[in-house]
Amino acid sequence: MATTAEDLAREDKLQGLGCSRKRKEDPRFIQGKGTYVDDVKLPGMLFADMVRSPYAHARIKSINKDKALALPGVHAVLTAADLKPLNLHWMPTLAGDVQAVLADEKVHLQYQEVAVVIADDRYIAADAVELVEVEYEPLPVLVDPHKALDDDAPILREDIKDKDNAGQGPRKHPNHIFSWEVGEQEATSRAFDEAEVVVKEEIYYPRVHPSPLETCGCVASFDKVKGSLMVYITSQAPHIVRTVVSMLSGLPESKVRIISPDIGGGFGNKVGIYPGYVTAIVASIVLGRPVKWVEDRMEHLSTTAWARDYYMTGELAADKNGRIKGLRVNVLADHGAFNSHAQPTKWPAGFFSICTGSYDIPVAYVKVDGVYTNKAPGGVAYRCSFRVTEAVYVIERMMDVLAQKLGIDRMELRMRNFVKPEQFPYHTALGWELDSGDYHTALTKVLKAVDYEGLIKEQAEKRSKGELMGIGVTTFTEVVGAGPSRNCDILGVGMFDSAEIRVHPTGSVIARMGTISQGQGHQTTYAQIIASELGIPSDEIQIEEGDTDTAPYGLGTYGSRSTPVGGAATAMAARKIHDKARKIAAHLLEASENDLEWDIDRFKVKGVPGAEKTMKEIAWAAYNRPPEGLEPGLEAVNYYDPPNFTYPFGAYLCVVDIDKYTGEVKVRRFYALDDCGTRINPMIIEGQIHGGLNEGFAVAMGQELPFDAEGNILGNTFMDYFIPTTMETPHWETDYTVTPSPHHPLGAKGVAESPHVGSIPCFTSAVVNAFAHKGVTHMNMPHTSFRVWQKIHELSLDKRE
Amino acid sequence: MAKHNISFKLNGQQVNALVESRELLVHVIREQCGQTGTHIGCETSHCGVCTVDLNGESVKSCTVLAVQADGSEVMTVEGLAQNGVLHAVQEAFMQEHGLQCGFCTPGMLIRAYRFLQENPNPTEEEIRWGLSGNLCRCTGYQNIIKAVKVAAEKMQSV
Amino acid sequence: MQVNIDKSFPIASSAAAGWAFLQNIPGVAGCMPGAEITETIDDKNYKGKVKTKIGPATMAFNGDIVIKGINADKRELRLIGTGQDTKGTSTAEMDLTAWIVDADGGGCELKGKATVTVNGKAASLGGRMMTQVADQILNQFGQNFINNVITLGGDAEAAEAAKEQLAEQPKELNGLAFAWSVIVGFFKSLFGKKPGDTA
Amino acid sequence: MIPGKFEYHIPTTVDEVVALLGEYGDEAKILAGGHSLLPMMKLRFAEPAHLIDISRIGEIKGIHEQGGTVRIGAMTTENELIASELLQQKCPLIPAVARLIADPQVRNRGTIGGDIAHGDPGNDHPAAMMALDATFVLRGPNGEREVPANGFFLGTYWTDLQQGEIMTEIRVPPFTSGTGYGFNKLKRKTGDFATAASTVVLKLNGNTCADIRITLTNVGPTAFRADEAENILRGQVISEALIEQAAQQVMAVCEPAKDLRGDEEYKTHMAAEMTRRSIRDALARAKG
Repeated sequence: MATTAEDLAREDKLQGLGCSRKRKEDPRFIQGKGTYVDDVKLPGMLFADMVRSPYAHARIKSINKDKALALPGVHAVLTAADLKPLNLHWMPTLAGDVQAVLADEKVHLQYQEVAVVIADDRYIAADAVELVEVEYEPLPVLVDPHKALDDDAPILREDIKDKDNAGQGPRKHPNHIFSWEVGEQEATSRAFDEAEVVVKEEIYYPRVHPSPLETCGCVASFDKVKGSLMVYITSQAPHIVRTVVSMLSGLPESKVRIISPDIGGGFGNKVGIYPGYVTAIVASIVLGRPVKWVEDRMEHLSTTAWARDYYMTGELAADKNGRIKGLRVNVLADHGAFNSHAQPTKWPAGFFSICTGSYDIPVAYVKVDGVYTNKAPGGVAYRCSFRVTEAVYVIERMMDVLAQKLGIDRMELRMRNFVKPEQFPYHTALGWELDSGDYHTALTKVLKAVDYEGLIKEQAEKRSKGELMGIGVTTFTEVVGAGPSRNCDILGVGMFDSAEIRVHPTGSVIARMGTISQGQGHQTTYAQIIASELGIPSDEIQIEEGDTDTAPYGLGTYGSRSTPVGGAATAMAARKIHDKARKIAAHLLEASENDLEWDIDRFKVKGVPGAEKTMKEIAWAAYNRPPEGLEPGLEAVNYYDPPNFTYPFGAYLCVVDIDKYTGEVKVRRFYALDDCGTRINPMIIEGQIHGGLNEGFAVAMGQELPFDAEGNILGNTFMDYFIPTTMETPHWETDYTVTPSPHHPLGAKGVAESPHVGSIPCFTSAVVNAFAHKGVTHMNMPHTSFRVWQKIHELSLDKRE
Repeated sequence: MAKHNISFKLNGQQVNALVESRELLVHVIREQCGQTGTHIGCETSHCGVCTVDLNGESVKSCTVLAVQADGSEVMTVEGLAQNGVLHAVQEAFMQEHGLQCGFCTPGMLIRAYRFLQENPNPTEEEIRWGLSGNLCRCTGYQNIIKAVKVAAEKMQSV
Repeated sequence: MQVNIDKSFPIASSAAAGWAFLQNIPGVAGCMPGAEITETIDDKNYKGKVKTKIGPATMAFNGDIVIKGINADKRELRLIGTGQDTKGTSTAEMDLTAWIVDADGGGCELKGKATVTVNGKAASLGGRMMTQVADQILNQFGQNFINNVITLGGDAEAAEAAKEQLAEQPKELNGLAFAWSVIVGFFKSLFGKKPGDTA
Repeated sequence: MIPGKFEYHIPTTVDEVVALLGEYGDEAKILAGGHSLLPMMKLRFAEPAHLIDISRIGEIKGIHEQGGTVRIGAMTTENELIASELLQQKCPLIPAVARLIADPQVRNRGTIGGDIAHGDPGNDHPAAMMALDATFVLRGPNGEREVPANGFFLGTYWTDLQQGEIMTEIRVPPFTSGTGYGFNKLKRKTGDFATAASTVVLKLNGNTCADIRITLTNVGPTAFRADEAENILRGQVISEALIEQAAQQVMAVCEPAKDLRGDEEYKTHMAAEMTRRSIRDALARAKG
């Protein structure tokens, strides 16, 4: 703890933990000097473009490439038949299924990749795509997942129709993917049978798309002489991509270099491996030239990973006082044509079982069934950990429903059921160990800040005048930071993460991590962690990520895992250096290690003024005259396997006014209190929260990927797909409490996804609450003017005198 | 189809390019002129990441033909800093944390630059209206709006 | 993307003349603006093409026409036309049932029921326009049909006028040339009461 | 999204445009602001062999008053409409409409003539033009003709503009005293077409509605005028009850297409609601 002015100045200079340091990334971005995949230009580079299916389900009768190949500037047209000899026409998914790289005899979704054209430039490639002639025989289309398991449902996956297991355990129908159960079914049934009050609600969480502003793409460059492959790629997990590419191609992993350069937003969309990447790599290997593939927005919205699409039936059992006795959730999950769900291997429904939320629920049971439909494969975690958004949505909705049934204030019901501070670590009925939390304090703070009583009064007045005002609330708990390798792996690789730190002789630092920033500002925040640990100013610490040739192996950035896992690895690696530095300092100061104390940026001999060595001096010594028996140099690597997940939480409140004649919902106020444990950079945290809230707003109020009965995706451009502009976006108010994680080296929990996960049910809560006095308990998203008006009209609230 | 020899000023430098009629201005700026700060996001003129300044007006360069820029003056994000000194909007975006992944930033900056010429002393509502052609997925806009306000104040005080 | 359209067109001609023309498949196909039969495989199967122009947009479809049934008693024809656009990005199918009835007060009436299904890019992006455009196309089809029937019989002056109109028909579907024929129906629907509207 | 190939022409006079249109027939398309046409070309729904860029024809730009009418060159951009003092004074409806079209960048390119001539039922100027009783000047091989806005819009993407013709000017009678307008557009977000929009121009004589025009956007195959609704209000002292009657009449004549913005029922109700609001706004403005 700094006490004197001199101490404070030294601490300020570090720009370490807890400081709102300006971002290191910004100078390049504000000058147009970022390097995104489409900015990469290699000598002799060719372009790939896709021939895609107009049908959602059809047999391919023939493909004729002649006209396309005859177009000057076209180098190749590849189909599944061309990939088959290489065994690359199908590829494994993260969920144990396989996915067609190029349609093999059949197309399973509209816009599916049927052939890839390689040409001199993107203009010629686009012309050639139109010249590839494909003859289709349309097949019956399966759009509604509720009909997937019917006896007469069209069978989608002929490739696995005889298999009783699609990679996630036994299945009961050719269109069935898995059944996943967790919790105690019988005990839960008993709790419901004995309960004084039971509530049940059908809740649909629509299919949405993360849609970062940069679409997906890659530049693959195979060097025939060296036999090595380099791929620039829009990936949130470059190291896993390297492993997969090596497994698929047969190239040694050491000959594969994956580079995730600057990434224009990910939000989960850039976790998966897409056919475009694979075909560009194959084309580069075949043609011996660099090949670029960058999809357009329609391709992006239509075929790359979407999220959600969960049909949830939530049930709560409680006593008359509102104490919850049991939770039961049944889910029908639409995974599309291939199960390319992003998940740690053993979790077919991700972390959906976190759905007991912030509440002390004695017993619970969850069942999720996944099915195939003729839609794009998925789904991914859109700015959340695997399926946590759905889980939080169902429990927060059910809390409101229960409160309404019992006539208890929603805030009061939550207070009565919160896990209490003294119960942590708390073991949930579905197997999680919540690390820390103080939910009562968080909610109390929010209610005071917004004058909840005043809002309730105002709402009553408005209702008496026939006006529609809604107050929404959520008190969520997330699970992030996957995860302990005993229960989390991706394709068999444990979900640890890593950091490698080198202190140079002159005391500056280069550090590399296995994660990859997509806007989170890792170059800024990781440096702050190291700065505080080592006493070296952040500005002298260079952070690099994303190049698999230089960075240590890591599982990447998604599921808010960078701070909980990568940040922990960084702190632990820095501590190894710190320990060695202490030895060197002791040697230099001719003192015992035990007599040294650490003071901001230097070791001091206790009680001997002036006997001190700064980290800079120690760094020089490490290379110049290390103590005998100690290796020269000052660097360390840490692979951090977290003992537990982290559990950030928050309390959000939203106030909406609804125009009863148009259905327009105006968000008047949104107050978000987040507790992400120790705060590394408050400025960046606040920025992440603003962004997450805005993405939550987009999901709740407008985003959806609808399909017509023939399986055509509708609205796959930004004309229809809702990305709020400045005009629609509300003003955000933020607040925080700090409840450190007991097991994370810094006490930090991760934050970027909380505002998305937490805000979505809050918007729904507010919209539904506007109609609660009319007996409405739930309304499905998105809460567009149209849909809200339908409710108004149904209730005749738009009647004129 | 005949190709066109076009010539225009890009960030103050005269550039020449041989283009097809159909080539989009954004492709020529990025690929022929090598100035990759201007990005491509939606291709239907909704997202604004391809915004450039064309003869003193903000336009979406994914929906302008390169031949249409013949004889014009084009400014992109690369032209904002003068003699190594950042423009006030660039400074303000950095100061107020008005960017995260950076992909929308060049379009946002070049639009903010022009908007502040059009309206040097805007209110928050006016800033929201003036930037409504530029999407951002990361920031929730709040810090962008703050940054534009800060830049306006700074430019006014000079 | 599917739209269902019901249409009826009064024809100042006998039902027999109407029915005679309805069985002339290449002739009927030719009533579809911009459409033609390119190959007759047998009396039930044809190959054809349609070039549709909707404002600045143009789509060319190649496809098959299959006669699903001809019912002389009901004077009814059912056909299914399927096509894929020449770029391979969209497909269209029309399941059409058309029949001729005697009209009250002389003449006859062509009645039609069509289900138009569009897949691919046109379905993803064209939803906003589908119904209106399909409606416009069928109105032009109806007017051409009427003119063809009238040229077959009826009075000489009317036949001449109808011939002239047919001669003006553009080679592809284009709204402009047949503006007058559709305007009538269009403005009627716009400013009159909607059918079944009792309010 | 890459457009197909075409030949590019950049004439500097309207006569040259007419000559080019004559030469290339329906193989040619006029490129105005390009924000409807170029996306359609990039999606390859439109593939004209010849593109005639009219952005460098000075004679069809600008706004001035002549002979008692406000004349707007067809190539005047939306932002120029918004910025026009003359329009603000003589015909403030036009800038009010322009303000709600697209976004700032698109408004720098998009033109009033392009918006009108495209024939898209979702475009906003057609209804305004009908409400203003504007006249369009079209130039073709046979010279110039003037056509009233009412009657110009025939169907979806279908207007009275004949092949070979170009729209050069829009002529609008200036507002006289006692005239008020209302324009209400419900949209999902910035840059979207209207879910439904209503434009009203009315003239008061004392408290009596001397004349009124009510037009609607995106609730039929084209913009259209709700003349029976007008009849309910014309010659009357407008009351809430009469507004309600007019709104009900508007509902009777809407024929919207269902899409992601809403179904027929919603759009019909919204057309009525926008009309109520526009009548009220117009009335308030007419009263000054």
